Parts: sequence; structure tokens; C-alpha cells
Amino acid sequence: ARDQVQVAGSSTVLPYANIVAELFGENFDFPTPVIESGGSSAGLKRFCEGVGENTVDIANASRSIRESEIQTCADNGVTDIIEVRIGYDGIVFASDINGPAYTAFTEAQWYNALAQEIVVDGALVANPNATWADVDASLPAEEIQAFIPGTKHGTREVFEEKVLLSGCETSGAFEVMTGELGMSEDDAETACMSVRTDGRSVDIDGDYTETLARIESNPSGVGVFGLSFYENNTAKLKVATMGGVAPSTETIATGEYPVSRPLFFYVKKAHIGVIPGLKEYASFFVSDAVAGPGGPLSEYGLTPDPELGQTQSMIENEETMASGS
Amino acid sequence: MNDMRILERDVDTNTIKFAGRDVHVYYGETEAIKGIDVDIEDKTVTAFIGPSGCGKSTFLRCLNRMNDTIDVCRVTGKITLDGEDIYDRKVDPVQLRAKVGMVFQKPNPFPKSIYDNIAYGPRIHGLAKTKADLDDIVEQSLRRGAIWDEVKDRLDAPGTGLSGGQQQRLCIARAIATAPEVLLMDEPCSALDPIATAQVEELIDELRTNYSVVIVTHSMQQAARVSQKTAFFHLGDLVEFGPTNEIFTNPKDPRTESYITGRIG
Amino acid sequence: MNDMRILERDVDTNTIKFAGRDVHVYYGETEAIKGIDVDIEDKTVTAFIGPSGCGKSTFLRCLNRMNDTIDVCRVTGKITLDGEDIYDRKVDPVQLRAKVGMVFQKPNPFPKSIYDNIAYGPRIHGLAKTKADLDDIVEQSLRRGAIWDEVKDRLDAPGTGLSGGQQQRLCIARAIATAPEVLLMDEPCSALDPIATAQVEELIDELRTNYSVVIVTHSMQQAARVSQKTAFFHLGDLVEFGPTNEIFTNPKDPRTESYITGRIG
Amino acid sequence: MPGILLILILCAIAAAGYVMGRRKAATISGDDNRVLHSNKPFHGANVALAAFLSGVVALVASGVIRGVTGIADSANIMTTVLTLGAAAAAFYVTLGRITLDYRARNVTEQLVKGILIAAASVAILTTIGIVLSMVFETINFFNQYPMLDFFFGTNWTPRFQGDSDLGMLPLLWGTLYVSFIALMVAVPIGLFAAIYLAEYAGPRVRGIAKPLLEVLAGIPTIVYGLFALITVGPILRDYFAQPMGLGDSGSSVMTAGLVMGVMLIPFVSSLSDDIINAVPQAMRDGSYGIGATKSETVKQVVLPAALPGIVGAILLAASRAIGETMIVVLGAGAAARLSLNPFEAMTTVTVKIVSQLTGDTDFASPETLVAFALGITLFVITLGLNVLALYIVRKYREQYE
Amino acid sequence: MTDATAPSAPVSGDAEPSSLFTQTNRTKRRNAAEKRFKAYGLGAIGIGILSLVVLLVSILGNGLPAFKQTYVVMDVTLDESVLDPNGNRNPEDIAKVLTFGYTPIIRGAAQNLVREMGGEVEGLTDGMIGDMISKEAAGQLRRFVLANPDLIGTTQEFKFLANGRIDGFFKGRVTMESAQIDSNVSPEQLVAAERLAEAGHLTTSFNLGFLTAPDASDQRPEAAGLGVAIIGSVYMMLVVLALALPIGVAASIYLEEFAPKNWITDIIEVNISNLAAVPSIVFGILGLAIFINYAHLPQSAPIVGGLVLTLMTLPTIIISTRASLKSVPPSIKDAALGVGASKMQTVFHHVLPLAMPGILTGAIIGLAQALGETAPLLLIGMVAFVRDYPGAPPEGLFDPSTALPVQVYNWTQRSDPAFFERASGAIIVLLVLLVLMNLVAIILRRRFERRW
Ligand SMILES: Nc1ncnc2c1ncn2[C@@H]1O[C@H](COP(=O)(O)OP(=O)(O)OP(=O)(O)O)[C@@H](O)[C@H]1O
Ligand SMILES: Nc1ncnc2c1ncn2[C@@H]1O[C@H](COP(=O)(O)OP(=O)(O)OP(=O)(O)O)[C@@H](O)[C@H]1O
Ligand SMILES: [Mg+2]
Ligand SMILES: [Mg+2]
Repeated sequence: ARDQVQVAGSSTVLPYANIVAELFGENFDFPTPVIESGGSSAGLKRFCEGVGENTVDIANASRSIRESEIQTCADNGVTDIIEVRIGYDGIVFASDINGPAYTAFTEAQWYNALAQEIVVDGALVANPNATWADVDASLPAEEIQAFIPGTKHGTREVFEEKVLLSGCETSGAFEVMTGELGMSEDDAETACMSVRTDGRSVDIDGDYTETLARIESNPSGVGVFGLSFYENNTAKLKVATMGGVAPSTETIATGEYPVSRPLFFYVKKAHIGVIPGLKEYASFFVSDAVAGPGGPLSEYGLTPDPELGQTQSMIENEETMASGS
Repeated sequence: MNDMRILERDVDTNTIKFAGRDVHVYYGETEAIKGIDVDIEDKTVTAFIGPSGCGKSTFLRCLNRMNDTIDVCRVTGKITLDGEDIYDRKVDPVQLRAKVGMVFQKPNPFPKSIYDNIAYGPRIHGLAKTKADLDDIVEQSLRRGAIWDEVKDRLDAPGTGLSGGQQQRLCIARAIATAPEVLLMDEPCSALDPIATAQVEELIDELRTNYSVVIVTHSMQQAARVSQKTAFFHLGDLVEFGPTNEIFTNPKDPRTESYITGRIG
Repeated sequence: MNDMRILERDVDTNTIKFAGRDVHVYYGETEAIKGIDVDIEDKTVTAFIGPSGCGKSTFLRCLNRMNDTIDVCRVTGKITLDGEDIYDRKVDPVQLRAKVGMVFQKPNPFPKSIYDNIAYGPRIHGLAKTKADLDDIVEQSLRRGAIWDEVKDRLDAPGTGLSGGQQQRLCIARAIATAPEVLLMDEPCSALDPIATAQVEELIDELRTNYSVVIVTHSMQQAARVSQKTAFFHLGDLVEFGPTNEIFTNPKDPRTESYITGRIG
Repeated sequence: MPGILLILILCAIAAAGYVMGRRKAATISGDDNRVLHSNKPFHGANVALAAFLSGVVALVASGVIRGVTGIADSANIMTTVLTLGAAAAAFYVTLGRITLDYRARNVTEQLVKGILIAAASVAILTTIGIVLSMVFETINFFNQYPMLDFFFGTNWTPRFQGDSDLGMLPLLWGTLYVSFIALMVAVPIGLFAAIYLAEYAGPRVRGIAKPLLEVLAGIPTIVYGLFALITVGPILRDYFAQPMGLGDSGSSVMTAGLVMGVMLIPFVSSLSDDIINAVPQAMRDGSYGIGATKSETVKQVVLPAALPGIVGAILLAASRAIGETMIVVLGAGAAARLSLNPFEAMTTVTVKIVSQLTGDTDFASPETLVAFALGITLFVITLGLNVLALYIVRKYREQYE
Repeated sequence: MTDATAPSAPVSGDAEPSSLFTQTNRTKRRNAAEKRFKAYGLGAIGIGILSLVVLLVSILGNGLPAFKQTYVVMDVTLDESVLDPNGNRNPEDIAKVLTFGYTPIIRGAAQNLVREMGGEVEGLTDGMIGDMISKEAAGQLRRFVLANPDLIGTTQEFKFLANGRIDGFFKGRVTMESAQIDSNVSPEQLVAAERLAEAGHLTTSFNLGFLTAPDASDQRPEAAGLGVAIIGSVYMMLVVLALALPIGVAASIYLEEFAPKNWITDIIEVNISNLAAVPSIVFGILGLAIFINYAHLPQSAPIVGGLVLTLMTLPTIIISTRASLKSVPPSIKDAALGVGASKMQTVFHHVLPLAMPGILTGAIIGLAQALGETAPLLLIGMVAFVRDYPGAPPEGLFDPSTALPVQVYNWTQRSDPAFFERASGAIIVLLVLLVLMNLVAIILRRRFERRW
């Protein structure tokens, strides 16, 4: 019989899960949980494959589980799922430390720099901006070269919604589209979130180290990173403010810094009591000492969830998603 | 070692060993053997003669089903060995070839040592119980192949590093090491000097007392010297077949005659 | 095509073509040729005779440096062609081999069509300007190799699908297709029937008027028929070398005599 | 693991079978091989193989039954009994069969042939498995996404929220382009290296250079990827692409192709070297004897004779090129684009299979399922290429003796 | 095959009975072509080896530092009030104190050490001093105390790992300048570290832990090791070697020597070459479906990884084996058949030995590929964070583990730059393993490589 907890899923959650697993193994008599990475999608797929020793106990996810996935899970007999929100991940915009002075951005600037089509003089035209200075004179006169997460990344979703879309709205382009141009809200949203494909924006399917490497070989570029990644590489990267707010666990916790997203993991209730240490691991993960402010996770860059206590009691009571909602 | 077998075989004399009936051989579309009937006797040396390309090797290779290995080659008709159809589906060609040994036209020693070249056959047929037995078989075979003196000091040297004639004799020795009942020899003396040729002919003569030997040769003299029966092939046909002295002194077919009288050397 | 060459060459007659001085050949440790002095004349057929394994092929392969391809083989002494040391570092063995053609003991046709087997040499030496030229060379060579009739309908068939004797003649045709100045033939008739042998011997005789030919043979008769000079090898030594009729009628060395008189057939 | 213990027991039974079979054959023949149809060791091997194979078959069969019916661990006893029973029965039967005329060799060889066939069918089963494990999800995908748009769409822009353009043509183009460049590097270099190793180099150079080149195949592809990204990419950009006005992308098809080509060198060189080396020396002698140079001999005699093997090696290299991800991700970028400019970023089918499978989107969404459709499509396309290669080899094959 | 030296040259030029020493124009041209050809060959090998050297130099340059590690030696007082609040030395009670409880003890000890050395470093806070010690230390200390409860209350000397940035400072990765802008390390810490080093409390020595320790989380790059990955890779290679080579060779023998030549074998042949082109991740999909979901083998286990890699390497081995079987001259087979060997004996006694070099080459390349592959392992759970060592085989084959390429892949993704050095170090280990593994094959191949 399997005696270690088996976890799969998001590579964004992975470093936090690693830290917790390591501490868990150090402090308890249970074996150290095995944490796989491979993306939320693959993790949830494995999670939903069924109940039994050869399926995973926990799926890490950088987004909440989808309705269709819950359905698949249910089809395979995985009905009782405990959803655990562990905190928030900040998303920051950084560039080479010796590169041009990208120090302050707004969502609207990003929208105007990266959208496929922008509104110019009341009409939708292919994005004509070649340099950041074209977008806004206050920005450096450097070629636009942005390294953004690939379309499969959870971060991309946040980037599109919280940066491009909101930039689209604050710049007034959204209004023009729905108003003067007569587009439906959906179409307008899609237009706002369509990224230009002429090479100024580069999708990174890999991880932040790849983004970093690209910036190093292309110092005028700007990249999108996770907060924790940036904090570990402050010697190479300089971060820009977004809407005047500098990213930090504090500003994200208070919601001042706009670009962040919650991180989750999902526990298969049917495995609690079967796989030794499963419940203990889940509780340990969200315990104050670990996920709370000042704990190792926040030290590493995770923004603690203000409602951690609620999550802790949820695990204690093994509240599944259905029973919880 | 081989005596037991030999004794048993002495019982029947000069019965028909191989019988071919209406044998055709095709290489793809072309017909290389065009319907041959032939009876090869036991304890006899039969010589196949005929111009180059007339199908001697092809027919010889039919007798131990070596033609099976050529993809495009197809054999029809019936060939029997001791009355048993060798192309019968139940016949194991491996067992057939163990009985019917072969020396190929182009010497093809294994890329192994001289010793292993000879010892290979006895080994797979389990003819030697001990290493000494095997050594003995190897030495005897090499001696009978008239090559022992030349290679006795270099049994570990590769067989492929021998001269052309030495390779040919090595292949002869290899073929007789497994003590086959019939020995098919495709121009065994083509690369041999007169002395070695004489030794091989002696060997053939000696083999005849117990085995049946079929030999392909271009030398009319050799055919006359060693064989009791001669078959003359021409363009895929068996033109004439009979006692050697008759064929040479009194050929019936004009083609045979012209071939024999056109002879040189 | 070749006529021009022939005319020019007629000027000098029966000069020394090859001269060997104290030639030793070693295969690794063993000495296969033990210090040979020999002069091979132009426009002459020289026969190498001797028992199997005595070093005929080895010495023959020295004459066009084919031994270079055998790793373990080492040649010392001096061999000159037209007075030029062929083992000189400045000599290009490729050019040498273009001048000194070779027919090997084991027929080795290329795994190509019969046509390409012949055309290969003329192509690389640029002997044909047009396709028609080339066709012509191929046909002429095959005719002179006494195999044209047998293969003219299947020039596209692979050369490896020929009978043993056909392959041998193919290799002869291949060698003469490049019109070499000297032709080395290692038992060119070993797999040939008497008629084909006669044709090849005729070819050799014809070649002699313009080229120099060295032929290895086991047939004393053949040596007597085609050669003007004969060299008798024994265990790596050149025992005797002289005009053919003298060697055969009046050998000086007892070894020569015993080899010749021990002859059969 | 009881399974392993069981296998060990089977091995022991087989060993016993060998000894006993051999001994029985020796006894009935009076230790004279010539009266036996088959050599003694074959009688031994026959018993051993029969017992072992029956055991294994029974083991596998009961395993499958267990898998299908879902009977749990308690059925282990059944497995054990079945397995050992089958082995013992086969042992008994084959041992009893030994007579003077018993064709032990033929039977043994049939058994061995059976093993060989089983081994060959592993490859077939793998293919079936691959197709089966992808075909359902592919059907799922086509239920959600129009087939025509997928096959003939020139636009690859997946979106996180769905509503994506998933035309595979840009990916296919990228795959072919990158592989082509990689082969343009690997095939000439690999072939020339092989020729040099086999025909020119001495044994010492060869003994060193060949394994060294093979290390290239063992360096993890991520190293190549980083090398492409950090070193090769900027060089190509600064010294070729920008001066020639072909764009200023650091990652490009060219970068990935060049670097991948280096990785593939040993695939071509080592295998081809072995094949070239196996061409009989007599072939070369024939050519040298006419006065051909070494290179002429190689080009016109040796290479044609070695062609089937060399094509195999090149196919292997091409296969690796098509299947490679890391180098493409880091070297060629991730932009799906239909362009002729080799200095532009592009991406390949394989890269997208990996990225679509490992991302964060909903696993039942077309954005994830497209990976399976891509996999199957790539499978079919490479199948076509392989058929072509087989045809070419058949046509130009030259068989030596 | 048309050639570059096609008939074009004038014939008359050659007709001159020429000296061997003077080359005709055509010969000159042909020789030049020959030289070029040879030079191409040499150049090709040169390019290959040059690339290898460049890659190796960069790997070694980046990775060698991973084999050294900076340690801090210091005394720690095992404070009873913290470690055994009940004072009864009951292991269960002691175990209740988690590493969070140990951390302050270590930090305190470190602060004492630095402060005692005197010479205040301006701006050096207690927190900074504590951060100089690896987070791994708490776990190390807790294990020690649990193993030796009687030593609670005493002062013991410990050798802790230094924090990754401090370690990087001694390897040149971190400099005073970079520390200025690095939020994870400050110049003050570096100054203090230098002082500790002068006092002999901070030493750099061979990093055995890199080869033996398990992976560590992103917060402790200094503690991360390859122990589990090496075992996992070795296990998988055992499986691959035991399965892929025999199955591959057996399959090739059947297809090349026994199978009837018809359209079915054609399909099989094409199909196998096609398998070689299947992206490796697809084999992961297959492995997940067959071995885990159907056969119920455990996840993250080397046995599954080995099986998947076996399937993946099979085509490589089959293709190379078939190619070399094909190249054995038929006359050898004839010779064997002629003395009454069966087809099976012919193949095993004569053909296989001659084909051996090619088979071994296939094995070398196939294993190289298998050893370095990550993608298929992704789907069967081996791209994972595993800290417990798998057991001894055969049971250990079923325990979770990772593999070397996985470790490389994981480490290159981590945010702390210290992991990059470790990843390069792991590549070195991987290459060494590869060479060791292939050494046998290479030596064997040289023995079989003889031209007859
Ligand atoms: N490649 C080789 N390696 C080692 N020894 C060899 C090699 N080739 C020939 N020999 C030896 O050198 C000696 C002379 O061989 P060579 O081939 O010259 O003989 P030959 O006179 O041509 O004989 P035959 O008439 O049988 O062809 C023989 O003893 C032979 O075994
Ligand atoms: N493998 C083959 N494929 C196609 N044709 C072949 C093959 N082997 C032989 N032949 C042809 O079959 C005919 C008979 O060949 P065979 O080898 O039997 O002749 P042979 O009588 O042995 O001649 P030789 O005395 O020259 O050896 C020849 O025309 C030959 O070209
Ligand atoms: Mg013949
Ligand atoms: Mg010779």
C-alpha cells in the first residue's frame, strides 16, 4: 500500500508545496509527500482519474477547479473534494537591472503596447506602437519587447484580465468599442485581450527562468514574473510599479497592487484515512506557522490569505466543496 | 568416431541417392534449370560439367536446398534423397544440409579462427564429447583437406587471412568435418595448384567408398580422373548423363561432343 | 579511342616494365615474400606459378600497391614501374592503379548493375565523352571479356546475380575497360570452362601486343600457352624466373622441377 | 513482490528442466549425439523453455484476468498456483516427449521464434497503445473544434478562456522547417564524420572520436536549449539576421535547427560508421583496383552498398528532430508562424503538444485536447514520410555478397 | 549516383605515357577532390568535437562549483526549556517540538558566534546573522536531538550548511556589488562571513551531500542533492537495459531474418521507424494509460519510468540493429547453413557477432536518450519533488523517486540562482553516469569491430 501522500499539479504552487512537504517530512513521522509538477490541468486530470492508490491525493492548482472538471471527477467516482485556498500569488513586471528605466507602468500602457488592435481616434487599428515612448512619452524610447506567459499559463489569464482588460477599460478603449464601434461586450473583451502577434510580444511557455534568460539576452525587454521569483532575483531584475503601487506581499494582501491571483489545492476526501498523513499534510500546509504571515511561505513570496482560519477549520471538518458551498 | 555410421552405411551399395524429376529452377522470371531428370548414385562420384552459366551451381544448390536462401529463386519438380522428397514441407532443411554437405564456388570462410571454422560444424552437431575429440576432428579434417601443414601453427589466426587456395581447402575441410552422407563440391580445385588438386582428388576418391560425392568442375581431365558418372549441362538443360568414360569417349549428343572436343589443356 | 595510345606506345619494345629489388612482404609478424628480385618486361605475358599459399597473390598485389589496404601488411624493398619507384612517397597509388589494372582471385563485382560495373572505371577516369562512347566502351569490354552474349540482354541486372564464371569474366571486362598499361590477373580462368578460358587467353595474347600482362595461374598448360616469361614461387621465395619454355623444359632449380614434373592434368 | 519471487522460482524450474532434459537425452541415446535427431543441449533447452514460457504465459494471463475482473490481492494465490502448475505441466510433458527422433531443435527454435515474434509485437502493441490512448481524446477534441479549421487553419492562437484559433499548419510548418535545418546540419556532418571514421581514421582516432561524438547524444537537451538561447541565438541575430535585415529575433528556426543538428550528429555518424564498416573489403578492393580514389570508392561503391542502413540512421535523426522539444522551446521561441524567414521565431508540433498538455487550462477544453489531435496528426504524417523512405530504400538498395 | 568527376575531361591529355611522379590534370583534380573529401570528413569530426568541447566547457564551468559547499561550524547549546519543555526526555514529547522551535536556537547561536568575534559590522542585524545559516540546519538539529535526547542541555559543535548566497559569495557567484541590490543578502552579511572564514568557522569543502542528499525545497538550494535522482536513474536504466536491449535485438532478428517478406513486415518496418518519431511525451501518455491506470503500477516509480523509457528506446535499438543485421554479407550465412546449422544457429553464431557493433551503437545512443529524457516522466509522476530514498531493488523499483534529467529540469526552473549551478552539476553527474554506463558497450564494440 502506498504510504506517502501523492500530489500533482500547478508548477506555480510547486515551490510552496515543496517547502511545506520538506518541513512536513522533517517534523512528522510520515514520509515526505511526493509533489509532482506538470500544470494545473494535468494535475487535475490525474486527480479526477478516480479513487485508489494509483491516483493522486491532492491536486495543486493556480486557478479554481472548473465545472467541467468537477463533472469529470464525479464521473470517475471522485465526488468529495476539499478545496483549499493557500494564499495569493503576485504578478510583477520586471526588466533587466541594467536595462532601460522601466520603473512605473499602468495597465493602460500595457494595453496600448501589447493589444492586437487599439483604438486610435475612435477607430480600431492594428497596434502601431513600436516603442514604449510611442505608448506614453514618460516611458523609455525602447523597442517594445515583452515576454509574457504562454497561453497555457494560469498567469496569462490574470495578465489578460487584470492588466489588458482593465487597461482597456481605464484607457477608455472599451467604452469606445462597445459604444461608438458598436461591438458587443464579449467581442470587446476579446479584442481587449488579444495580444499582438507581430513579435513584439513573446509567449513564454516555459517558466520564469526562461523569461529571465530571455531578458538577459535581450536587455531592453520587459518580462512578467511571479513575485517570489522576482524576490529571489533582485540582483538581476528591477521591478516596475503598476498604477503607482510597488508589488510586495503587503500591498497584494491589502489589494492595493492589482495583479494577483489565488492559489489552491484540492484534496480527495475519499483518501483521507486511507493514505497516511494526508489530512495532517493539508492541515500543516495551512497552519499559521506555515502559511501565515511571517511563515516560510510568505517569506518565500506567497501572500498569506487573510481568511486562513476559515480554511483551517474547513480542513479540520473535512468540508467538501458541495457541503461547503 | 565416424566408424559407426560408416559401418551402417556399407550395407547398401550403389543405390540411387538423389533422384531429380522434372526439376525447374527460376530466378525471378528467368529459368535457369529447364526440367532436369537425374539419378545420382550412392558411393559414386558424379561430375557436373558444362559451360559457364549453364546452371551447374544452381542445380547443385537445389540438392541441399541452399537455394532457399535466395529470395527470387523458385524450384519446381521433385528431388528425392533416399526416396524422400527433400522439398516436402515436413522435411527439415537443416537436417538435410547436415546430411548433404557443401563446398561453395567462392571460398567463404567464417570470420573466425581457422580452428573455429572447422570446429563449428562438429560443435553444433554434437560430434565431439570432449575438447580432445574436437581437436582430433579438426586436425583430421584439415589433414584430409590437405591444408594441415600450412595452418597447424596458426590455428588461431583468422580463416579470412588465408590465401585463395588455402581458403578453398579450409572450406573443404570444414565440409567434411561434419561427416555428411553426400558432399556437394562446386569447383573445389579451381584455386588449387596441381599438388593440392591431387590431394583433394585423393580425398574425393577416399570419400567415395562411403559417401556420395557430386563435383562441379571445368577441368575435363579432373572429371575423367575422379568421377564415375558425368552430367553435361548446357543452357539449363541436362544434355547428357552417363558413365564418365562413355561421355568422354563416345558422347551421344553433338553439343556434348563439341564441348568436349573443343577442350583445351 | 585507345588507338592513339597504342600507337605512341609501340615506340619502345620489350623494355623492363616492373623491376623488383629485394622485396619483402610481411603480414604482421609472418614474412610472406622473402626478398624477391624480378624484372617484368613490357609487352610480355609473365606467368606466376607455384603452390597454393606461396605468395603469388601477395606479390601481385604489391605491383599496384593493393596491399596498402591491408592494415597488417608491410612491404619493404624497391619496386619500380618504368624506372620510377612505386613506393615513393610522392607516388599517388591511385594513378598507379589506373595504369596497373587488376583482376582479383575471388570475383568481386560491385553490387551494381552489370553496365555500371563496367562503366564505373571509364567514368571516373573520364574515358568517355558521351553516353554513346560509354556504351561503346562497355560493349567492347564485355565482348573482350567473352561475356557479352550472356549478359547483353540484362545489362541492368545486378552483377552479383551472375554465375561464378560470369562474375569472373565481368571482373576481367571491368579491368580492361579502363585500358591500363599493365594488367595483373590473379587466376582469371579458375572458374571458367575451357571455351571461355580459350577466349580469355586469346584476349591476353591480344593485350600483349600493347600492354604488359602478369597472370597468376595454377595451370602449367595455361602458363605454357600464354606466357613468354614464367616465375616460379615457393614459400615466399622466387625460386626461378626465365623464359617460359626454358622453365618448363629445362628447370634449373630442383624445386621447380619437382613442382613441374609432379604436375597432373 | 511475489511476482519477482515467482519468476525466480520459474527460473529455477527452467534450470532443472535443462539439466534433466539433457540428462534424459543422454541416457536414451547412450550418450551418442548421432543417433539423436537433435543435439542434447536442445533437449535440455526445450524442457527449460517450455516450462518457463508456460509459467510466464500463465502469470501474464492471470495478471490480465485480475486487471480485467478487478479481483484484488487475495487472488495472488490463484496466480501462484496457476503459474507453477502450468510450468510443472509443461515440464512434465516435454520431458516425457524426449525420444531419439524427437525434434527438440525444431521445437526449441519454434519456441525461440515465438519469443522473437513476441518481442517484435511489442513494437506493434506500442503503436496500438499510442493510437488508442490518443484517439478518444482526439475525437473529443473534434467534437469541440471543427476539423477543417484544425487541419487547414493558418492561425494558432490559443486563449486561456477558450474560443481559440487552433490551426495546425503553422506548427507543422515549423516542425518541418526546424527538422529540415537540423538535418541539413546533421546529415552532412554526420555522414562525413562517419566516412572519415570508417575509411580514413586509424583505429586510435576512431576509438576516441566515435565515443566522444556519441556523448553529444547524451547531453540533456536542456543544455543545448540554453546554449541556443544564450549563445547561438544572439550571435545569429547580431551577425546574420540584423545585418541582412531579416529581423531581430534572438530565437529563430535557424538557432534551434543549428543546435539540434549538432545534437543529431552522432545519430548519423555512429550508425552510419558501423554500416559502412560492414561493407566487405572486397568491394573496396575492386574499386581501388580500377584506380579509383578513396573518395570515389566511398561515394560510388561503399555508400550505395550501405544505403539502407544509412537511410535508417537519417530517419532516426529525423525522428529525433521531429520529437525534440527543449531545444525548440529555448532556441526557436514559441511563436506559431508561417514564414519562410529562417531568422524568425517559430514553433513545432511537439512543443505545442507538451505545452498544451502541461499548462493550467481546463483539461477537457479544446486547448488541452488539441495536444492529442496534434499527436495523432504528427503520427500520421511521419508515417507517410517513413513509407516514402522505405520506398526509396527499396528502389536504390544494392545487395552485396 | 552520378558523380562530380563525370566524363568531361579530354581524353588526349591522358594518353601521354606519363610518369608516376607527374600527375595529369585529371588526376590532380581527382586528388584535389579526394583531399577536399577527406578534409570534409575531418572538418565534420572537428565540428562535432568542437561543439562537444564548447558544451562541456560551459557545463563544467557552471557546474563544478556545485561540488564544493560552504559550511559553518559552531557550538549550539541545546536549550532544555525549548527542546524538552516537560523535562522528562520522553521522545514523544521532544518530537512535539517542531523545527520552528529549533530555528531560534540556531539563530541565537549564530548571533553569539558573530558577535563574540568582535568587530561590530555596521548595520548587521540579528536577523541578518540568522539568515546566514541554511534553513536546513533546524531539521538537522532536530534529528540530532531526537536521536540523542540525553544531550539536551549540553553544548555541542555542529557543522551546518551556510545559506546559499553566502555559499555563492565564496564561489564568486555573489559579489559585494550584487549583494547591494540583492534583497536576499546584504554586504554586511558577506563581511561577517569573511570574518567567520578567517576565524575558521566557515569552511568550503567537497560537497558529498550533492551526490547523496535528496532534493531540497526552493528555500534551501544549498541542501539540494542528487541522491534520490541518481538511484532513480540507475534503477530506470537497469529496467531499460534488461528489457529494451533483449527485446529490441529479438524483434530485429525476427523482422530481419525470419519474418516472411510481405506487406505485413513492411507495415511493421514502417511502423517501427515511425515510433521513433513519436514525441517522447506521447510515450508518457501511453505509460500513464497502460502501466498506471490499467496495470495499476504505482505512480512516480522507477519501474514505470523504466518501462516507458524502454518503449521509447526500442525503436532506436531496433532500427540500428536491423541496419547492421542487414549489412552482414549473405555468403557468411550460406557458409553456416551449408554445414547444417539451422537458421537460428546461423543468426546467433555468425550474424549477431558481426552485427554487434551496430547493435551496441544503438544501445549506446538509445540509453543516452533514455537517460536524458524528461518529458515522458512528466505524465507518470516522476517529475516530482521526492525526498525519501527508494529502497533496495527489486522492491525499490516500486518506490517513488526522480531521475537525473528531472532534477536538472526542476532545478533550472527554480527561482534561486543557486539552483542553476546545481543543475549544471547534475548534468555533469549525468554525463559521468552516461559514460560509465556506455564504457562497457564501447569497449565491447571495439572488440567486435574488425573488418574481415
Ligand atoms: N591478409 C592476410 N593476413 C595474413 N596472412 C595472409 C594474408 N593473406 C595471405 N596471407 C598468407 O600469406 C601467404 C601467401 O599468400 P598468397 O595469397 O600470396 O598465396 P598465393 O600464392 O596467392 O596462394 P593461392 O594460390 O592459394 O592463392 C599465405 O601463407 C597466406 O596464408
Ligand atoms: N542469384 C541469381 N539471380 C539471378 N540469376 C542468377 C543468380 N545466380 C545465377 N543466376 C543465373 O543463372 C544461370 C545459371 O547460373 P549458375 O550459377 O548455376 O551457373 P554455373 O553453371 O554454376 O556457371 P559457372 O561455371 O560460371 O559457375 C546464369 O545465367 C546466371 O546468370
Ligand atoms: Mg557455378
Ligand atoms: Mg592467391
